[in-house]
Amino acid sequence: MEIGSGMNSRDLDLHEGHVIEDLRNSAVAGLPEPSGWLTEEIERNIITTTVDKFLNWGRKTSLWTETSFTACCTFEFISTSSSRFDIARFGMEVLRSSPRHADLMITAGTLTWKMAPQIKRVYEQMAEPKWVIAMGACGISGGIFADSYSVVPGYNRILPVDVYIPGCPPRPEALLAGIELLRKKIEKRSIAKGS
Amino acid sequence: MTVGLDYNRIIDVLPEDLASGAVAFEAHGLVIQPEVLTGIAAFLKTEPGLELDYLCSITGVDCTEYFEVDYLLYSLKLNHRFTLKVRLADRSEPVIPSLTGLWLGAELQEREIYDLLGITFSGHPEMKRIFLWEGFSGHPLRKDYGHGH
Amino acid sequence: MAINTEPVFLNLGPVHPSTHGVFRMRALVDGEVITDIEPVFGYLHRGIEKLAESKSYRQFLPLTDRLDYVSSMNNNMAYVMAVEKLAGIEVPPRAEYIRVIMAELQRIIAHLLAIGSFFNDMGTFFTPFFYMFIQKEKITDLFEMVCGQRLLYNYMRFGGLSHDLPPEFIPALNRFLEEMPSEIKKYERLLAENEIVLARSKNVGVLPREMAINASAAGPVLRASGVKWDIRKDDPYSVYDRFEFDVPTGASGDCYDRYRVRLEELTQSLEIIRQAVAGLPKGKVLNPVPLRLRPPAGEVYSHIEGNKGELGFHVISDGSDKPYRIHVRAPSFINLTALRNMLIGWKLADAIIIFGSIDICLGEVDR
Amino acid sequence: MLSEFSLIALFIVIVLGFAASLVLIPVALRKLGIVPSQPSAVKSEPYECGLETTGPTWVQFKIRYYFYALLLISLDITVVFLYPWAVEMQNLGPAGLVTVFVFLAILAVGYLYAWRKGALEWK
Repeated sequence: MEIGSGMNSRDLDLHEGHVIEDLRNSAVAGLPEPSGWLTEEIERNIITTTVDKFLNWGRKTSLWTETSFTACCTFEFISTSSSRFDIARFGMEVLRSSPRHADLMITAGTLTWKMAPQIKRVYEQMAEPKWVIAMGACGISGGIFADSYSVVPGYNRILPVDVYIPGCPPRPEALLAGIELLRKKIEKRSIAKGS
Repeated sequence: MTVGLDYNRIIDVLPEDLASGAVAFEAHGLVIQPEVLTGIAAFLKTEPGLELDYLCSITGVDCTEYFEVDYLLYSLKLNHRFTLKVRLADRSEPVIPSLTGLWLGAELQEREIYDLLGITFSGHPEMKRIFLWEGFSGHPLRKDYGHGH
Repeated sequence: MAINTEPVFLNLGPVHPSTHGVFRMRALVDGEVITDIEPVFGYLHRGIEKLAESKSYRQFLPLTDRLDYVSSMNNNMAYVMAVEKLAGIEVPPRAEYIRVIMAELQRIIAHLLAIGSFFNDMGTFFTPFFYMFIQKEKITDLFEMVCGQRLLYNYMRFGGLSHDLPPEFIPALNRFLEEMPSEIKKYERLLAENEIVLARSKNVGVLPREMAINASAAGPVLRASGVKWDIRKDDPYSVYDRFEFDVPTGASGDCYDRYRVRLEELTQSLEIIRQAVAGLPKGKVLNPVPLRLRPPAGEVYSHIEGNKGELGFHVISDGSDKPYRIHVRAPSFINLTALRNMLIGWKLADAIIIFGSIDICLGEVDR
Repeated sequence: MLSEFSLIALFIVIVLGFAASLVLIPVALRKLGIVPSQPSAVKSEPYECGLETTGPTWVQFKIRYYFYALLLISLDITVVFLYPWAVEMQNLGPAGLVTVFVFLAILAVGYLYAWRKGALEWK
């Protein structure tokens, strides 16, 4: 298929193939969790605590999710965000398909190497502060497909993951528990550390 | 009930030059030479009384000594089915004529077999990988493909 | 004086709200009209068929759940029936009836999601989807009652089922069967005669009859184009030949017909479940089979009418306890063959609806 | 006489102040380090379904879009004119009513002309 300016879909395939191969060769170890500041004791004075409290309250009660769902866990997430399990109680019923408006990426489903550059790019295009929940066994370690030739063994190979939710697929209650964990983590953020 | 066509009935009706390509008769299907595949397939599709106008599925198998490609054909009107099998001994350069000229449904399935097994379909409009990315080394469904990575 | 405008290259890419998962289309767009489009697959290719070669027959069963993760019961049934045919295993009649009930309940879920997301693509932001999701949750409760899982059930075994029905299942199912027809009427009243729906889906994305057959389309996509082909009727498997139901077909093969066929199939599935519950025999649900099943060397192709079309399992065994090769005839994957011809020439907004009306599931497309 | 305008001046100051604050607050927060900001090359690139954009984007667009823009503007401006009329409708009396409907009729003619000429269909 001609794309214009002399390119055709073959060149696009080759370019995308290189991007995937580079990522695959570079993503060999798990990225560290971005929560070093959880353990340290932060000296807070009056001003930072009130600002922290206000900022963190605002952030944790309206986490907007980026719809970068890939596989089966998607339908458990949809069950959670539908009227029965009602994720709106957490202010999270807004689903954003563009990373510009999202601040939480729930990676619902298996990640393959062909999809990895796209998920990494969408994550990088999200504005700080942003968080990642690795949902399901495939998100944690590749799950039932871990020894396949085309599956990334866990999202932490390409994204710094904040909360891991086991299950295949995890029940909506498990997902809500994971979100509760994330909210506790957000409460601990502080501007004193230049979060 | 979808009736499986008896290959004897097919052999009797096949024209002489095509029938010579038929190699063996197995319970599951008629094994034919790659050269006569397009001819026999076109014949099965258009012959009144057979009219196998629906290509249900194509399966590629690596049987270590040869590659085998099974074509499962249905006739929706007459409600019967038939399987054609093609075997390729050449493991380095396996080539089979493509059936996209007869059935549009073959296009994606042939690309899948090319991608996962490395069998090229001559005459296919877009012979390139479908699932894996360009730059992926090897064809995973081959028995000698190194396990995992 | 004509101003020559150049087409713009656009990605309806993997991360897109209405590609039903990680499907991608490279579109060449001239203003609003698509001049050329190329689907790109593989973003969810997990190599299930390669994994099958290193797993025993029983271990492959959970992988079939994850093929088309919206119709796990149908996938289970197709795979289990294929191995039973290969190994000559008998299934007790009660298990056959329960399998039919489960498969038809799963078809209702899948069609509800298909219709819900079809209207979602059309712009009715999630309202019909949530109405249909309430019914889906009711069926999910029934499944959870039977096998403890909400989405990927792993419920069937070679020679029958893993669990029998709990006593409270049949009353709950009957309650569901009573209230569902009124729900379907609600959808019909709300959506079927809605002029926006008619304007946006009538004669849109027409798949003519010959093209549908030639492109090996299957299921509601094929029936909407006027081809009366349903494997439950034309090649009855399990105990389907004991039930009366008819096969709805469309006239012109446009998006509206595909929606109508799926909507009518909901009623037919309810009809089948009613008859199956009425005729449910007593007895055991599992003929025990050795854990390390070793079917005789040979091959079998067994197919069922999945909710997206003919779902077939081509199992080749070399006599060992691991399958030599399992090929899945995935209806979603092959239904996409005609996608390019259906989309070219339409506007971008219509393309989203046409693509949504084919109703694919990426787990099955990429395997 | 001057004092009457003081209200308007105050109104303008408030509006400008509000607009400026909307722009300046995020900048201030970022400078003070309260709000994290890590700009990166990938973040500033356009978002296209998770892929790099390919092919030229500064191309000659279809003329059709221009018609939609024109029609939109023409119909929007009428609303701007209708507001002050709606506020003063009582004092203007029937004369004001007639003039407004004449004004709307003229616009309707233009709209119908565009509709008849097929500017709304996408060909």
